[in-house]
Amino acid sequence: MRYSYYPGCSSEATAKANAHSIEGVAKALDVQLEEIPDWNCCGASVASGVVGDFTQLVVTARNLAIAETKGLDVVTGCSSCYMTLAVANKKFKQDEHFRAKANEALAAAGLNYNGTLQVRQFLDVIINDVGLDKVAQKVKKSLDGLTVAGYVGCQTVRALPFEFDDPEQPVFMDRLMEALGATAADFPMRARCCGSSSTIPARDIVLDLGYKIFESAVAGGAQVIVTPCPMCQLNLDAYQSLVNRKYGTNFNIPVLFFTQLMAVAFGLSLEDQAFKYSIVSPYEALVQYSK
Amino acid sequence: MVTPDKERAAEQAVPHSFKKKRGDNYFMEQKKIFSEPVKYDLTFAREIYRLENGSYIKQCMNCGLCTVSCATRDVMEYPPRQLFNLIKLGKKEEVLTSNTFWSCTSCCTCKARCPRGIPIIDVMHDLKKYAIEYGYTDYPQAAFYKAFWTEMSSRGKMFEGGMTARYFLTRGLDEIVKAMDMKDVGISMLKHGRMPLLPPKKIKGLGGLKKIISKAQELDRKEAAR
Amino acid sequence: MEKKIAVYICTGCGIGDALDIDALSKVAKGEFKVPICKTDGQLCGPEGVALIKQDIENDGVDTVVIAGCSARVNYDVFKFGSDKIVERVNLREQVIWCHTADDEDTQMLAEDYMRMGLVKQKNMNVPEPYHVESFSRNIMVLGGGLTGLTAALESAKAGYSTILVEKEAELGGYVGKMYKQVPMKPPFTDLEENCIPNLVKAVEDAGVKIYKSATVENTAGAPGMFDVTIKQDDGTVQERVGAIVLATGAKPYEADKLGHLGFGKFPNVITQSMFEEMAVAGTPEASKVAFIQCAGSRDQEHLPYCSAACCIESIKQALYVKEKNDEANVYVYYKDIRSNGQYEHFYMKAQQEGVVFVKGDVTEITEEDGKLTIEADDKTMGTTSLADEFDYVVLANGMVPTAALGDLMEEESTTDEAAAACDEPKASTPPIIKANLLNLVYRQGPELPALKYGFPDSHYICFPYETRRTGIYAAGVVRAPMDMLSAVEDGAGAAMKAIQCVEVTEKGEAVHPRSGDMSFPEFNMNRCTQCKRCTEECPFGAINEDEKGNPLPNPSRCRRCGTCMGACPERIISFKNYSVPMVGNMVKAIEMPEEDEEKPRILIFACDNDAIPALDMAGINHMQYNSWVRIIPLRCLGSLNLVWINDAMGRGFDGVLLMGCKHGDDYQCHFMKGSELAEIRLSKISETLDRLGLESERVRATTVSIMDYDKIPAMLDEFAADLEELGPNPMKDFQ
Amino acid sequence: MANKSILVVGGGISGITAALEAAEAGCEVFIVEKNSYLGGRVTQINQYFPKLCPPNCGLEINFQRIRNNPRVNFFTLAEVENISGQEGNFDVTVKINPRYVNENCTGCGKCVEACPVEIDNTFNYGMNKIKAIHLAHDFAFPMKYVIKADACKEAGCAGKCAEVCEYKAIEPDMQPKTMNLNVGAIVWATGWEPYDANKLSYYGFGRFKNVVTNVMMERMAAMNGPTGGKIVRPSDGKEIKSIAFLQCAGSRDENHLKACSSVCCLASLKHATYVREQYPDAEISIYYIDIRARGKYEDFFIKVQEEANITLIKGKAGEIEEDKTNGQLVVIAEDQEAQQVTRKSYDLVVLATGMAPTTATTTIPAEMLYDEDGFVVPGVGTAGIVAAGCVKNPLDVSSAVRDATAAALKAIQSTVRGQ
Repeated sequence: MRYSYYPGCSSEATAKANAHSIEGVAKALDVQLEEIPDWNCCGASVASGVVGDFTQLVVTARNLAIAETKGLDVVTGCSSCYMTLAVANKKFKQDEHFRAKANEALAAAGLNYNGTLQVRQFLDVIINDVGLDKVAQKVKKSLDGLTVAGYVGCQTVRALPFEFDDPEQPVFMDRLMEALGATAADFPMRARCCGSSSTIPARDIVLDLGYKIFESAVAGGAQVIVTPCPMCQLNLDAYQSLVNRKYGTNFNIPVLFFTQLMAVAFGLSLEDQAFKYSIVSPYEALVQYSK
Repeated sequence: MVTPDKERAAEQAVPHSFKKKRGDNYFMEQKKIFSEPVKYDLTFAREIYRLENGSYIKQCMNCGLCTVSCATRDVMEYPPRQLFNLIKLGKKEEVLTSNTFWSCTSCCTCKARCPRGIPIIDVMHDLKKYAIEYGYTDYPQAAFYKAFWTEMSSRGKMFEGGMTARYFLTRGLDEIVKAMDMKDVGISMLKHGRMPLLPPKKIKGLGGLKKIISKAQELDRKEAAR
Repeated sequence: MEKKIAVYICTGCGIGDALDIDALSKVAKGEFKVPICKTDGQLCGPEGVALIKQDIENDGVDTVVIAGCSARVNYDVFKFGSDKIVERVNLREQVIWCHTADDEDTQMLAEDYMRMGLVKQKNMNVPEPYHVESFSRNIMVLGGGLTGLTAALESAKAGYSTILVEKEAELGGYVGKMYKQVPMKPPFTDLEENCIPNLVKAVEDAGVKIYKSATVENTAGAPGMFDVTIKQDDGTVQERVGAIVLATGAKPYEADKLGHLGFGKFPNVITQSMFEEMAVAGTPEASKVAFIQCAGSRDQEHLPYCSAACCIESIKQALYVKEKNDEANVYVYYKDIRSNGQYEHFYMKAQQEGVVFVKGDVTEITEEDGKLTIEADDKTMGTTSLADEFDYVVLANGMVPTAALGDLMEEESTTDEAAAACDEPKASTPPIIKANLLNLVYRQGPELPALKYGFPDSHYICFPYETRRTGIYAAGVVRAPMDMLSAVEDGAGAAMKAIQCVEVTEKGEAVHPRSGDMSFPEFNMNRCTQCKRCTEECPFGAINEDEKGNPLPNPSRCRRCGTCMGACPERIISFKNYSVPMVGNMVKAIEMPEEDEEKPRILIFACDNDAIPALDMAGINHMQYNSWVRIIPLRCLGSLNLVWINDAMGRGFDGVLLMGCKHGDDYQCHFMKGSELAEIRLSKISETLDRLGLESERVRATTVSIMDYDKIPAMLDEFAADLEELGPNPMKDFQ
Repeated sequence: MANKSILVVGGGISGITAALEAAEAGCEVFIVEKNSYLGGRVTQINQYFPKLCPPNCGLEINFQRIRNNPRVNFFTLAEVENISGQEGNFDVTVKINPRYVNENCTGCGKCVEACPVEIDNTFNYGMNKIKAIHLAHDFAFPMKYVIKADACKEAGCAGKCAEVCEYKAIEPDMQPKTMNLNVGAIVWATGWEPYDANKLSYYGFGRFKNVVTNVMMERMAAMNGPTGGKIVRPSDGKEIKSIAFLQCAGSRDENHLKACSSVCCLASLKHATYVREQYPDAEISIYYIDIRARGKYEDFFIKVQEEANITLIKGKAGEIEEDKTNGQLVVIAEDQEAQQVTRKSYDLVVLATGMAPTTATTTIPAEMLYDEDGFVVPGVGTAGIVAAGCVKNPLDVSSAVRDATAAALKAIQSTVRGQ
């Protein structure tokens, strides 16, 4: 299994744990990820608010155009990147007018994209290409006894509703956690927005949403929250203390990338498990599983 | 031009969800729109219809699903549905000074659910862009959006440190003071190796990217003029 | 000719275990001297059926009495040709499944049912069909609008000679005057060219005989032999036709009554049809137009109903405005947008074209310099809107069926003594509005009876073409408010029913709901007292009267419910296979235990359609009920003749219970008001009963629906308990 | 030589009507029905709006018409596999699936007592259990038992029912059969399926026990349904103090059923009457976009408002939250006329799920055209194949009957034209 890999800006900063664990897990599962050369920021959901959808999608498409020369489908580990890349990709595939116009813009840098690739979230690749059976086979240290809230977040499943999983109550993350031996928490907030893009300008929105997510996860018996999304991870991890301060709560629930838990269950290196980047410490919750 | 004062904007960011109680049931009052009769004037609406995704709002049938679906419904002044109605009523000032589109976090719930297939978040993006273009930028989000784009387009990649700095420079020191508890977050991020102090390298193809951007904007302008 | 009877008792399904079959056979062989009486372990099995067939072949059996399961099952197994009488004695569903096995009372019940079955077949004959003389297969369609043209075309395409009568000089009706029409097919988004010109051509090409500028002066006769007198400027012609489709359409609601919306006050406040006319002449260049929905409809002061078509018609007209001037501002003020079904796409299309929909009630319309201002509540914004500068305001003023336009027929005051004598409370009759459409030469009035708001609709959900005047089927907006798509289907549907009516009438069969029934009422006129009850009570207007008040039956109008038979105090009306003596003898065949045996008897007359299946269902579910009851199915409770009550009380029955369908506004009787009539009849004899020292509470009527089977045991127990309290019928001893 | 007979595919109210109308006009008709009984969807309905009368009443009349008419032939557990030929002369292959119970069945019911295997009762939308050998429902016509054979296999039952049957009616080895019919015209009336409420995940159907669909509500209100006609909460069988009806659960939705399903508003109003009859004090709310009580149904709308004392909330309900401690459901919606977002707690929520035509999933084995929701486009495609009822438009019962009556005439025309 070979893919073009789009790491996204956060992989080099706030979400290093994501990058490390994806790398480790991909290797363990024989998934070859080849980084798109000289990739650029996708613009997230923010750029279009300044320059408009079209410009944003063209900026995103630059990455697809580069990847297309290799002919490998594009995988990303970031939900926000996934959304912008996948939506742009769909537009290229379906909207002829858009494709022509976008290629006119891409041509300014000598690029062109024909819409021949698929854009995938890494979670999607694990579930649908690798398969849960193979994942289960790789488990060395079953996460038996661990209850995990599979927080898929919003953009992974809602950008293209139903194309990957149910947009409101996705189940694949739970199935994956079960394949690792863990128990999936009853967690109705699994795909609610955490408010990420408002973190800086309207922090209260984020704290409020975070509070609801923690409350739901804890009520479902979760000891750990996992997510495929760097924004979600950052918000829920770094701002957990502020939530506690604002609401007088004492949540202390580690928030990990799902790939980190896979790394634990696969018995991969501590570097692949990448716990050191966590602000809310996962060591206590995972002491009996992590080596 | 009406300028919403910063105080009010900040105040509205505080969730006041379902404070009122009636028996076991709660309700949340929406912002009262206006007491005097309104006229219908589609001049402004037509301007909005011409935006990239603007014409979709014509399809709204006032079902109100967006209102409920919104992650930030507790702080949004007008739910998307009402905002679309306001546009059709010609209430330009109310529309552009509202916090509605700035409160949108692009979580896509409304877009995924809208029974009329309106890509609501994309309309919100259009309105953000429109508001910035016409100088309705007093909400902190506007500064954030601009900072994000400037940072990204000047480097080809995102540098959070740079973006945050740009944001606070625009918003002024007040904002930093209010956000002093952010300091703790920053420190713990630093401690855990998640906040590089130096920006990432610019992409090699930055020149090309800039050309793409300016060409794209040019094409957009051309199409709008048509 | 003497019948050759054979009785077959099935011992399967537990019947043999629960009953003393020998004793049962003795009833047939001994009491009734039936020459052939056989038993079989599974009568419905191949061997059982062969047994019966053998006897038919070898011994010339022509009357088969099968004692086993209900007639609702194995009907196909026990079919031996139309010249054979097959009578089913229901030992399974109504005896052993709902009564204690091996029990004296159960055995008595079974034996009584055997007696009733045997008596019944003795009192019936194979019906011979009634044949109409100078029978016509032609179909007449009244009204040359969309529905009428469709009905005529569809009928002609099926190979029937068709006659179309239109009162205007041109065909096309309301739709014919439209500029364009709403979409009639997927994707349901685009305006369509008016279909009428093509439709008219197709009707002409199909060879439909067309009368224009023509009205119907009168319609006489009956299915298969309607004589319709058509009046044109140059005189009258008569056509004989087999069945009629009434498709005379609707008229817009009188806009003059909509002064509160500015009609009549301001010239630019217009109606939908006026706007249509303007559009035909070339849609006016307008920059701002408003459409006001429910202008008259859904308004208790005007038309309480919804006119069904206006929402999509206004959407269409809004698109006219946009078609002419893309920049025009178009608003639709509505209560609810009722673009049902795929018309949702049409609604969305109008929105995409920029039409703005405002949920709100219009409170005032004013005018200044020829421009109109609308004040309205904007309900989804919680505000009032005051929109001005309208060039036109178009009122969606709804529709009124042509059948509702006319004077209500006055109840004729009876001075006739005979009639007055037996005339107390009467069942409610639906009003007849003299709308000058059919001008029927019927005893019960010149038009189809009107349902609510004057629509001559069917009252039945399952049977929308159920008509109260056999052979005449209303279709399109005269029948009910509907959109064009529905009207087209409705025209075809009504044509189907008309054709079917012709086909079955030719064979002498009844139309729905007793489809296939060849029996019809025969009148022994010698004993008629001209009381007119039969003519009045016939729900289908099947019986006319001569000047003296003698009934003049029209068998092909008859629906075979037997209401006339029930109504007749002289008992002169009977069917070949259903008659007053038949049921009376069944009553008399039931053994009446002596008073000291303490075995009361309750007689139940039950409606064949709902109560009988409900009783069967109680059996299927093994619900146990009182075994004092003896059940006699009736075609309809309307056929209940009071003499049967006399017979029953005289025989010593302790109580009689009528089980009929629900009546009232939402009546369920498929013969309109059978159960209501039965109750009214009952009320007339209660006094007599009391006078005889027979408590009138012994005779009761109740309504059951087919779904009430769970209530039946309690219902019967309660009645039995009440009767026990009253004590035995004092008449028992006088037998 | 054209064939005068007509094949009607689907034995629901539309199919039965089309078949009977044609047969009573003199045509030979064949009904092919996939269930083990005739009557289709309406058999699962408790009462019809607006008269609140039981569908079995009309069905009884129609079955009576079938019983009395030698020109009506029907096949249950049957499906059309292939169609060839043209208008006036179609060759149709029909597969008849095994009932495992032969014509010897007397309907005595002994087998059911002996059967050890319980299965979900699909007639009641899985809300209760029945035996693997069963009568599909009380009014099943024909009244013949049927076996869900895969359940027997799964349970390893070797045929306890066959042992007790005195009439040798049970044939565990019964095989599917195919049959060929030559007909002049075909009426396609395979009806509709309730839209899959699982796809509306924001309403929690399947996750929250007390969220049910409108079709389930019909069974719950039916005296012979899973609760004996008592409307109670599925989670704990408790009585209802408050209930919400959510309109357009799937219909009028570009992501689901694009068309309006036409009947749901009236069905919910009818359900309000069911609830009111059982619970004089219960709070009944209907969340809606537009109440579509067209034509004379407006009277019913007014009557229910007056008599059932319902609360109408203009606003499509957005989300449902469940209180895990007591199964209460919180419905969040925008009450647009009050300018409020409301959170209201209910014991039971009923989703007014719409009508998906069966042709959205199983198309006609002939050249035909379908619209974006899968409804058959009339008047195009193979001549001589006429769509009737809810495969063509979402229709209420009365309109479906009207449509089927018209379809019968079109089919007759095909047999005339094909000559």
